Amino acid sequence: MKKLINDPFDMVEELVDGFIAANSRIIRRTGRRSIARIDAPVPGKVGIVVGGGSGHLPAFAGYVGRGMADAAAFGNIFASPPAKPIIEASLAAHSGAGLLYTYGNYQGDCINFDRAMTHCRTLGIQVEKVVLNDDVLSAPRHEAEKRRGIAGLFLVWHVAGAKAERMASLAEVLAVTQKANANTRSAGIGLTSCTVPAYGQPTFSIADDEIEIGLGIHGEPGIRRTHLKPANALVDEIMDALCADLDFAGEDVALLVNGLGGTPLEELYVVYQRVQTICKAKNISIRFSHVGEQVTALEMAGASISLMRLDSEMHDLISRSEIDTCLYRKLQDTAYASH
Amino acid sequence: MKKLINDPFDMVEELVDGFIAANSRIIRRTGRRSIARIDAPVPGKVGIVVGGGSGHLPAFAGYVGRGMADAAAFGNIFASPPAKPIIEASLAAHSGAGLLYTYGNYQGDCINFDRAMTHCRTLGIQVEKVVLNDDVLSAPRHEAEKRRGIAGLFLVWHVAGAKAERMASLAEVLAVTQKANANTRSAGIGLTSCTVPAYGQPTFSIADDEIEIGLGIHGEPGIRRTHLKPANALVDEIMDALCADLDFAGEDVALLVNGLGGTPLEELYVVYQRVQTICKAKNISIRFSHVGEQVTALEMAGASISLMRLDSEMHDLISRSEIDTCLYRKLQDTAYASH
Amino acid sequence: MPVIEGEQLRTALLAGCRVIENHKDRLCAIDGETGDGDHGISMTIGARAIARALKSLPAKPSPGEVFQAASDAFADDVGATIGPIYESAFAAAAGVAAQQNSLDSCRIWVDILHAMGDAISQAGGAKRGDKTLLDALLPAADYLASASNRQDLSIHTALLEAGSTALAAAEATRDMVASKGRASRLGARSAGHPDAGATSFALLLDAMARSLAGKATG
Amino acid sequence: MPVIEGEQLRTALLAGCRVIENHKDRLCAIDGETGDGDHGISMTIGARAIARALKSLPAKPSPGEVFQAASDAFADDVGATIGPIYESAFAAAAGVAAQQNSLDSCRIWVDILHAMGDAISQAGGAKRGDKTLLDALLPAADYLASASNRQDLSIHTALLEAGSTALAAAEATRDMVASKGRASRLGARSAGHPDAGATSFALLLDAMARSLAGKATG
Ligand SMILES: Nc1ncnc2c1ncn2[C@@H]1O[C@H](COP(=O)(O)OP(=O)(O)O)[C@@H](O)[C@H]1O
Ligand SMILES: Nc1ncnc2c1ncn2[C@@H]1O[C@H](COP(=O)(O)OP(=O)(O)O)[C@@H](O)[C@H]1O
Ligand SMILES: [Mg+2]
Ligand SMILES: [Mg+2]
Ligand SMILES: [Mg+2]
Ligand SMILES: [Mg+2]
Repeated sequence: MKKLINDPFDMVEELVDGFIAANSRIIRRTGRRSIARIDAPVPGKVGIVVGGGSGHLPAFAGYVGRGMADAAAFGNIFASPPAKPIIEASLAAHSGAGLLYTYGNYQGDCINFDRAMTHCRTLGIQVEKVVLNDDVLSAPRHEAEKRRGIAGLFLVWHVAGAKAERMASLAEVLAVTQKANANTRSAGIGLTSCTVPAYGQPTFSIADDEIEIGLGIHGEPGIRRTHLKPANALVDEIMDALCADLDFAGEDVALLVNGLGGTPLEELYVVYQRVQTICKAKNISIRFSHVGEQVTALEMAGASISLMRLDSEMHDLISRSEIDTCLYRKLQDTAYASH
Repeated sequence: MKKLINDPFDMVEELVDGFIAANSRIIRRTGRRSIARIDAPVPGKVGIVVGGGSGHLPAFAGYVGRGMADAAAFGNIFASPPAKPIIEASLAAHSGAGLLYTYGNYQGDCINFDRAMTHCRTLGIQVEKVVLNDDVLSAPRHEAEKRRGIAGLFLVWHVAGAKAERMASLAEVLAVTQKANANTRSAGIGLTSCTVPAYGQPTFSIADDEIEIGLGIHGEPGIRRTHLKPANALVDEIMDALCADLDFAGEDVALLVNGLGGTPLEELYVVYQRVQTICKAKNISIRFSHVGEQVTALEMAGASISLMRLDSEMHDLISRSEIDTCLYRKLQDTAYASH
Repeated sequence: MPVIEGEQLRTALLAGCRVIENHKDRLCAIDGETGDGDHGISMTIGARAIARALKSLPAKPSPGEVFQAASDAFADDVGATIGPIYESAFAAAAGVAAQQNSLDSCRIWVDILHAMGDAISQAGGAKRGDKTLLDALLPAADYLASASNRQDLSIHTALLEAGSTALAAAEATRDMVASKGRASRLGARSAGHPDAGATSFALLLDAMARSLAGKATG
Repeated sequence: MPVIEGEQLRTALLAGCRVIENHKDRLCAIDGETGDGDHGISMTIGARAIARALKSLPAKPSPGEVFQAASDAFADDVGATIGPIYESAFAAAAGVAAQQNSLDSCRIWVDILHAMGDAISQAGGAKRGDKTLLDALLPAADYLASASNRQDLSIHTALLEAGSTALAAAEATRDMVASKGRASRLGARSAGHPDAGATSFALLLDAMARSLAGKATG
């Protein structure tokens, strides 16, 4: 294992320290493993609280800031945070307008967020949740509630964040976030494994000419192994899987080509080139797109594609939002024109 | 070699297509391998033209947009672009206020940008250049003109871009860019090599417990090999090298912790945590900092640290600038407070 | 043999924590086959947190205090699935032990393990056969229940047997198909490897029993 | 043996381009020892561009047209250092060949190689001994200059010998310390490996000579 770290068991502590120091324009520390927007709670605004294991940056803490999340909890590498930092984040984000928890569908996250929610409700704080389950390859359609959340959160949180930023009520933010999640589909492929620092060995081993289809974001194996193919063939497979699950043909969509960490941006643009060709052929209008590393699995090589079907409300929210978070910034679609 | 590509010899073509399609809000194509801001030439503004080999994204094309560069040329992987796309970029960026070429000090880039400059001058276009040479480990101080440019460009271009955006004259933009370059120092370490796709093998081989100190951004070997050490010890060495070359103690600085591609952000924050501790001890005030992948070498694992000493002009330029480029966005320092 | 009071329980749990940490890599490797390869790490973080908490307890703690300290340690430092699972399980153990000065009968250990099992099921929704740590814990409880009528067995010997039973049961999870947690996503692909959480629970119980019986742990 | 007119030159250059592409990986490996490992790629991109350009030239091109097409191909597609170097070198060769219908004497090839060498020095500032392709090209020119007075040698044989000379000279760059380009940053660490550009130039010249002499290339 070759990593720029000190004692692996100190890594999360040190990275949280570094993260907070580097992003002090936007966030403040609210506990040993939790942060909030520097101006949280924002009066009258629904507080969006996120979190999950470490090792996925920019997700999840990187999205704390104006236009996305109000507070976040850090877990250990690939491990949900305990309830405690989630509660700290919640109290910091709580303005009185209620809280929305939104996180990926992993057992650990579900248990810990639920414990935090129970605790906050006993304090009289209104809390709702949207558990994200965009990964179409992780369970069949009739068991969609078992699907895990992968990079689709990046798209869903655009919508949730923008709605909350417009001072919508908790019920409204909840509804649009549920709608966004219900319209989002993702699938990924992994080329290499990754190494959890405190273990020091790759999580799984994989031959030089093999790839994993349908893997998650924790270095866990995918649903099947196949031979490495040209990028275009792999993209075709992924797009087929997405479109088979939800018919995107003829629709407006927001799109993410996400890198898992070890795959260079150059390759992600090769992927995007194919994705947009397919979208044109299927008459899918890309109204928003992003290509980059957003939801990673340490240094794992691979990529995922996420599509979110947009109705006019979601389109308006995503195109007119302005985002200024620790690790992601977006200007309004009109920023160039108006300049 | 495991990469998300098709024929390796088509890779640059395809990634340029993908890049242009994905960033059409901000840029337009000006040739097979060149792009410009969608609103270029901006009347009265000095045009900043950048470029270099592919494989370094976000650098260089990713910085085309408001607040940084006006146009860019793409080379093959790790190979300077020929003069032709540089000329295309130049003509697109040329508003009449003159052009500034700024790029890293590599022989290929110097030759090709000089050929483009000669050509543009024969057309009556004013062109100046600032060749960046921030890598302190690539040559001794008395041969600073031989040093190559690495990630320091990210800091220097903040200053250059902001000055040009304020409609300064070519002489003024040139002067402040030279000043920024003269006050910038970088050094890097590599943990792994990287694979140029059309070759298919790692550029160099390195043992599991070895690292390269002082390597560049093309997978070339560094100036010496040493054993892997804890991150803190490596950061101490790098900071010592930077401060021995330019005395940053007691100064205001802008700072970049740059990832080479294969190193997760989590590790970069571990690095930053140490860097900021050292800065505090040395009474160095970090007025601007960024932690992330900016100037990469495909999937190489490793990092570099860049420091730019700030005078009041540079500080004003970097803190008040607003940047909206393809792959990097920055709001004014005051954006949060004013919200 | 000394009776099993808080002090002995503390020593035994510390021994268990050392064994967990010594098996970190093996537990990660097992988890890596079907999960995300971090179980040895989560358990080591938990073990270290327990060790810190137990060392700062006053002298002669009650058994309930020892279990509660372990619960709090898991609650604060671990996260993941296993963090709240053990938080609840140790809290349930603390509840059973609360009124006791010593834990010297099979019966009380059966109650403790059943309370832990119930708490685990409540926390994570798993039942026996789902390929979780319940599949090491419940067989150990079964053994102790059957042993509780036998006069010939000391509690120390019975716990040693319970530890061996848990180890064998953990090994036997190899043939099960996971239906909870990450591994469940692999479906049939999850068979063929023992369950990581069952393995670590068995190591913990076995090490505690060895410590209580004055045997070396490893 | 046919005289060396534009058509033969085109065929020879195409043969050279094939050899370059066949040696892509070796050239990358050599460049990887001291540079960035891409020389085989840049040369392959150049070779393919030349091949495309030469194939679209009209029948019976002049030698000057052949060289100029090669120059333009390198100019547009290659970049890096080697792109403008060969752009200039082939343009200089085109200049010398411009007035010629055939290239049948050692003298004209000496002039071509010298013009190429001068253009390379002008483009990149390198001189003999700097561990560049000049260290393969200039020894070949020397050999042809010495051969130009010998009546016993056909131009075909002389060019074959020049190719062998270039290959040996490229191999001999192994002991040199680079003072231009990326490799120069390694200082003394650059010794011990032949120069990539010298190697590719020698392969090109040798393959052209073989083609002109009607021998197999590989
Ligand atoms: N729902 C559950 N109830 C009880 N135990 C569970 C449950 N889900 C998983 N486990 C146990 O947790 C172990 C995995 O723990 P760990 O790897 O630390 O957590 P994670 O799956 O969050 O990475 C499994 O081997 C299993 O024994
Ligand atoms: N200044 C120079 N003049 C002439 N030839 C040079 C010069 N610098 C480098 N070369 C040649 O170019 C070769 C490297 O080419 P290549 O790897 O394609 O370019 P780059 O160094 O830009 O990656 C070297 O082996 C050397 O022969
Ligand atoms: Mg985990
Ligand atoms: Mg190169
Ligand atoms: Mg696990
Ligand atoms: Mg090279």
